[in-house]
Amino acid sequence: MIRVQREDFDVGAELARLAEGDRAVGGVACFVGLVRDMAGAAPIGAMTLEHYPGMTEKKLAEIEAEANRRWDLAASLIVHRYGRLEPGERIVLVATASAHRDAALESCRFLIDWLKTQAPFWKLEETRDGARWVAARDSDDTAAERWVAE
Amino acid sequence: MIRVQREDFDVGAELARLAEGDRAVGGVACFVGLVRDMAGAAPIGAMTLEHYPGMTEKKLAEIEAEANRRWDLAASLIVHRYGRLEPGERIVLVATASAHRDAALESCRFLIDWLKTQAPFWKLEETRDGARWVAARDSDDTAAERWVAE
Amino acid sequence: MKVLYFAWLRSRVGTGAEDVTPPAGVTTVGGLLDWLATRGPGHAAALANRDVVRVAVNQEYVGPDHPVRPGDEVALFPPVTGG
Amino acid sequence: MKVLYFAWLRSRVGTGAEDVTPPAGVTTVGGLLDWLATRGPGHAAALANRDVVRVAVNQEYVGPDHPVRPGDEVALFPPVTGG
Repeated sequence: MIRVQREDFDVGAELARLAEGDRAVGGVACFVGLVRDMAGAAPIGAMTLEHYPGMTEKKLAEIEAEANRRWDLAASLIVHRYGRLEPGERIVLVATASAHRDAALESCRFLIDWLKTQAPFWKLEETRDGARWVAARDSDDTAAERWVAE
Repeated sequence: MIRVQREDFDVGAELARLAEGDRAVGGVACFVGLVRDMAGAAPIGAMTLEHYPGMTEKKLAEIEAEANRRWDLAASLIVHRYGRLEPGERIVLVATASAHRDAALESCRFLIDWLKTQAPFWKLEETRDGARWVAARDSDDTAAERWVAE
Repeated sequence: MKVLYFAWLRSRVGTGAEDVTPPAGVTTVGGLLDWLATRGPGHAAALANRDVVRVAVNQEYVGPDHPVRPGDEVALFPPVTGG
Repeated sequence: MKVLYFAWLRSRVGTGAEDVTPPAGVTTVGGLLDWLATRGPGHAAALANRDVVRVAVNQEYVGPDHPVRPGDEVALFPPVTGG
């Protein structure tokens, strides 16, 4: 399942619903991304996440489908927020459930790596020197590329 | 932090407490291990986790300390249950928080891989044919060994 | 044809969306970007460095040789930074 | 010297813990296991296949050549299966 929303999410409730009652699940892996109060050396007051409605949902659904092709998952979930977020606030949740821990852990990592380079979101940071668009990191491409070779 | 306990734990509450108020945290990774209702082709009624009190806490603390040496973590947590558990029940939680998602994801995986081969726990499964001790899996050693080479 | 701009491309162009009718000779993404860049100083600034402009046609990532047709939804944006 | 048994080693030996006083010639883990195996049929069965017996002395994993001394806590158990 994928969701794109302005509101916060409850990690415990989301994980409890994931594959609820499926007793073939041996492992649940999750990753939560949070707004940091620093970007390099500069303090951040807040950030605004812009996205491309329509394409965002399409790409997230594709990424989730690809994870389910590569691994035998009982359930998977991507929740990504947009709008203005302050330091400490949750941005994104990815979670996977599988009979086996390897599948859960690997696919969780795949989802967040792939999402970072494929899903059309852009971060605008508010700093003391004004607002600025975050530049993409080469390390994100590198993290995503390791999944291409496989 | 490490905890060895008979009682269940609340994943949402544990994650909320992890590095609470630390706004330098950019990512939280977690893994939850659950009791499956099948072991291979045989249905499981329940399992009992035995452990070695004293050594368990010592090894978990060592594993956690090693993760904190290898990665720059804001917080880490291992909660492992013992006693009788039924299918669907939580067995173990590992969670890590870091400024960077790579450190959180990698160290989370390290903790669960390493714990599986180092922490003195043993599973006794109840099947229709009686109780039997679970045999260690070679794949667990392989998963742990990939961390030794690094 | 609908053209969408996101993030700093939107700020520089001055709008998030516009309906355009490029001349008949514009048949590819690369040709469209060349033509859009002539529409004003904001457009020119936004499209000055093509290395940092990503393009999606009908919500799929495409390269400069991809065809564009009347009715397409073309989105221009910088490399993504979500997650 | 305190000897602890876990999982199926405990079941086979018939107890989870015993205080033992091995002869003076028993100075290593390997020697201790050889001597323990002579204490009865349960001990012999538990220690028949050393490949599946792990040993901790004072709560640290050790090999067969590790020394054992009076006052040590020696634990014998199968490969671990937690997590």
